[in-house]
Amino acid sequence: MSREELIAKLNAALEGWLDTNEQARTMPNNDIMIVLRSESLLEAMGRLRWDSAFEFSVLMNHLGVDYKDRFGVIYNIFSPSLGRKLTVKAYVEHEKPVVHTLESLYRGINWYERETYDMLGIVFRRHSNLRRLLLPEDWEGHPLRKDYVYPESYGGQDHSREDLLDSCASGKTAKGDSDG
Amino acid sequence: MAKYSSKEMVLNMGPHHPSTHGVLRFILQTDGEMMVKATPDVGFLHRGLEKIAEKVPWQSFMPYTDRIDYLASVNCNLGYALAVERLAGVEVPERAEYLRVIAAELGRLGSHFIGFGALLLDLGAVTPFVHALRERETFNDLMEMLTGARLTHNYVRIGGVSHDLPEGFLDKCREFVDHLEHEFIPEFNDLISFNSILINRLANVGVITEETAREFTLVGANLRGAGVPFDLRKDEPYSIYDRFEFDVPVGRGKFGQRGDCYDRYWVRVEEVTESCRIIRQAIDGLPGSGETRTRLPKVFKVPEGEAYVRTESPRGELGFYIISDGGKMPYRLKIRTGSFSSITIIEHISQGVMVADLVAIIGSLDVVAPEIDR
Amino acid sequence: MEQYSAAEKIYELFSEKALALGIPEPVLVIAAYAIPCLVVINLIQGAAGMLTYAERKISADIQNRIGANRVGPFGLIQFLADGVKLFLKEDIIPDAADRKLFKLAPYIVLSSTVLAAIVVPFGGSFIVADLNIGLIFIIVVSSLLVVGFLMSGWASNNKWALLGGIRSAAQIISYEIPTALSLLCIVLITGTFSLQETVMSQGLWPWQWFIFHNPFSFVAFFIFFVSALAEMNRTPFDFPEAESELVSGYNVEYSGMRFSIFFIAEYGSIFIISGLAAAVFLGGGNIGLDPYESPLHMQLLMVGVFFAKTVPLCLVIIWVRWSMPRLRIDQMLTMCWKYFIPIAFACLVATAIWLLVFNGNGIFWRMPAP
Amino acid sequence: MNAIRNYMDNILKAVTSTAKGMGITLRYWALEPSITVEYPDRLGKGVTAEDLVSERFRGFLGFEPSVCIACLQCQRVCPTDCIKVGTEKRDEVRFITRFDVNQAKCMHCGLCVEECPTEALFFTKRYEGACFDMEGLCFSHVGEPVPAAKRKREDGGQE
Repeated sequence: MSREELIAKLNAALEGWLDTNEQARTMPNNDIMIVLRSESLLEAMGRLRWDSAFEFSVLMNHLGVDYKDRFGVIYNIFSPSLGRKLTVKAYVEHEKPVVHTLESLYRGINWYERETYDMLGIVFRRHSNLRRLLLPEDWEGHPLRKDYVYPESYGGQDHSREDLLDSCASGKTAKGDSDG
Repeated sequence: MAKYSSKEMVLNMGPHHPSTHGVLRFILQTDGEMMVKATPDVGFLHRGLEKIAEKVPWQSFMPYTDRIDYLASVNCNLGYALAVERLAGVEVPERAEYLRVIAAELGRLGSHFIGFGALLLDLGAVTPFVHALRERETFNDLMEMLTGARLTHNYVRIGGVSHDLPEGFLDKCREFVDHLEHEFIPEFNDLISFNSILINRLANVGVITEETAREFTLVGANLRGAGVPFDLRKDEPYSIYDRFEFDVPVGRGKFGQRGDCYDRYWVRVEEVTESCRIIRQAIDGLPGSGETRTRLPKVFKVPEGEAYVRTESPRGELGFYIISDGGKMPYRLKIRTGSFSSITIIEHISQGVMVADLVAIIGSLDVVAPEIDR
Repeated sequence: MEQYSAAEKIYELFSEKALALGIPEPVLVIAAYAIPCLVVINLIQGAAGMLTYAERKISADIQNRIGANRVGPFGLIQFLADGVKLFLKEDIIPDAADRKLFKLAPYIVLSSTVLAAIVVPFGGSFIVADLNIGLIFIIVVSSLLVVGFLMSGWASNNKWALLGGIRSAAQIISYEIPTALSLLCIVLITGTFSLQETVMSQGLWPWQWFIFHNPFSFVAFFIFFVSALAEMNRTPFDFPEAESELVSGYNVEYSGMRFSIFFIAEYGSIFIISGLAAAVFLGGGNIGLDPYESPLHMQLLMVGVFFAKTVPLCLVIIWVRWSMPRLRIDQMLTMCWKYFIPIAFACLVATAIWLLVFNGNGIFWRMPAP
Repeated sequence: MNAIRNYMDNILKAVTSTAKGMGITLRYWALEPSITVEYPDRLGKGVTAEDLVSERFRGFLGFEPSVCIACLQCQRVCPTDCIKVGTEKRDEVRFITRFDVNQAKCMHCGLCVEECPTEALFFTKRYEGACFDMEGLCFSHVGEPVPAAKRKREDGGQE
């Protein structure tokens, strides 16, 4: 199936679920990217997953992006039967970033979604175990957000560190000079 | 009565347990020696590489990719470089492509030595582990000769490689590969691979079927061990892998069910031979001379766009999803690693096994903790 | 043929003088027994020390390494340095531990090894006490090990240690059976439990040893040797202290001196078990002379012969450790109950039949005239 | 019958595979030499720790002030900000007032050395830097301010 055919088929199959502002397009790595509306993510992805014409049964990657005015969730899926990759994107509003979990489609997505929640604070509705993954449970804020401010301390531990080069006497001659 | 009722024991395996490679923690619920549930707890090695990427220039992120998977840093360099090149449309000189392949396949060898070596160490076989480490030492020496560092090689650059070959490298490399294929691997197999104790320990333990492997997005040798002949070097050739002849080893249930620990172990052992073949072909095909690096502008900018580029690292699919806003630094960079998906499956396949089996399962999945946490 | 132990000999030598000096008889008896016991304890410690050195060197050789080479020539007295270091280290007892049991456990483990050494004939007349139930005694005291391991595992109040202790209970008790059964094959031949007599009924040459008495005693030797490995917690059966599974098993909370006692016991028991194997199956220190009637230099030669058989067995035990992975606990028990015990039983029965058919004679070995 | 054959097979396999493995270890025990390098004090006569590493080894950073043109490329490209260069203009001549390297922070990636147009910055083979104080790893390569070298005409490769 050529790329154009696939795009046409995708457009037909996902009618009404696609984000009308964005066109399906080709990425620099020859993938096809489609943009879905975040409310219909589960239905549309379910179609891609189970429809015998597509069978995008392998989840390669999932990530979230902070676009400052909105969030994006991106899924890279792969269809072994077609041998094609597809990048699916959905935008979520910045104020209340909620999107439905895809756990029912891809069992392995559990941890990816937890990581996205941990790093960006995007909430996955109906997720079975939406806790922080990499950061401690009591960590404040979501580090990959663009407006994230580094905490000065955590758990009573000071994180600020002075630059060693400024603090030690810079006039001191180096012990390693003999090598140079 | 309640006082004497039996209940499950909660065991804390890790973060510094000898067989949770790196710093990894499992919360085990056991009934004596039998496992009821093993919940992985990760994040002890989280260094925020994805956040760092948003703060450093494109080229300066390269040393950080060494730290994604410290056992095969060239492969991580390569993945990142390919992603940025794809996005920025940078051409790579022919000679550099071959050098990249040689270094990356050497990296795969070095990583697999630790991979199955550590598995054997976890099973109590110290000697094979040390023998594997001895070979890794040669790999370290070769890489030091080529790149100047023994662990964090930082060899690949955007648009090429950092150094051309040093004198005598190819001969040593060929010698190493011949030694591996004809001396080390047969001897190693006699020493340990066909040992009936090892077979008993690994066969029929931690079976992952094809479907489960796909569902949990398993990649690399773990996926191939489950019987799926999927190798990105073959199925989606990047760099110049389409020019080489090699086979993709697949788990066939050599001594038990297909997809058990032994299959994953055996796939890795066979991959060593395949990598040797690739290296030999790359040495033969290496162009005599030529540029090894495309010169980039002083202020390197990547045009706006996004791309997901995946490569086959020793631990499976290593993908970089890069979003560029046309600036000097990545806007968002997501690293998708093989260990991250391997660890999710442990909870699923460790039900009803013994504590000793969990050790074998972790080892056979070849999990590297820094790759999970990034 | 009168047989007597070292203690009795010492008593005989000094009794007249000592009684003349006015030392009361009970004191003399105790002293006479204490001297060989002290010698044996020191012998075990020395053997354990040398075995740790051998272990490090052999493992290094097998793995292309050098091994200990810093203290003394070729690192020979490295074990002394290790010992001193361990004795000087802080002795940590966890807060939640059961202090009494925690302190007691290492000594029980060590005592099991030392007690076993009492009946091992070191060649010539050098045996602490030639009990007429020697083999039974050795089997009994070696299961004392379980008590020590369980105690240390329980008292540490650590789940890993507890698992190690429980594993050791399952393992050692199971492997007692094949060990005892394979020893019984020899008891059938000699008709005695006394180890000194077992040694004396063999000879200098290999065909006079009980291992080559009949095909079944040959098999029994290997069963004894492998199950003895399991009893000593050596790889491939080192479950109680499987370092990659149970961290370090029953001794995970121990440090310093108490930790080193566990290790002395472990290596001491390697020596004792090898000595037992040498004495029962390989002719011990027998050079064809009566150990009690020969002059001292011949007796020392017998000791040399004994060590010449024991030390290679120790080295083999070490060699096995560095060649093999560890089994799983259920596989180890399967191996014991499905393979070793039936085969050992078969050997026992077959030996009995052999003796009946061939009138007590072996292939080369001839029943001594009554 | 099958069960008995299995049983015997298992015994046979265990014995043969064990014997094979032990044969290999025996060969190593008896024949193979050790390959350990006795670092740091028994390297052999006249061999120093620096001789053990290859030509390209990325050790501590070395600096040659006489050829430095103070272009600050190294400082710009460093991912960890471990290089600090100070310049000052006195009487139309640029002086390098400081060239500090925080070796504790440096990850020896080699980007600065590659960027350096005049090879003023290079890798030494030194790698033994253990010390009790982090400040012992802060090297100040310029004591008195030295004049920066003249910038050569840029070759066509650069833009």
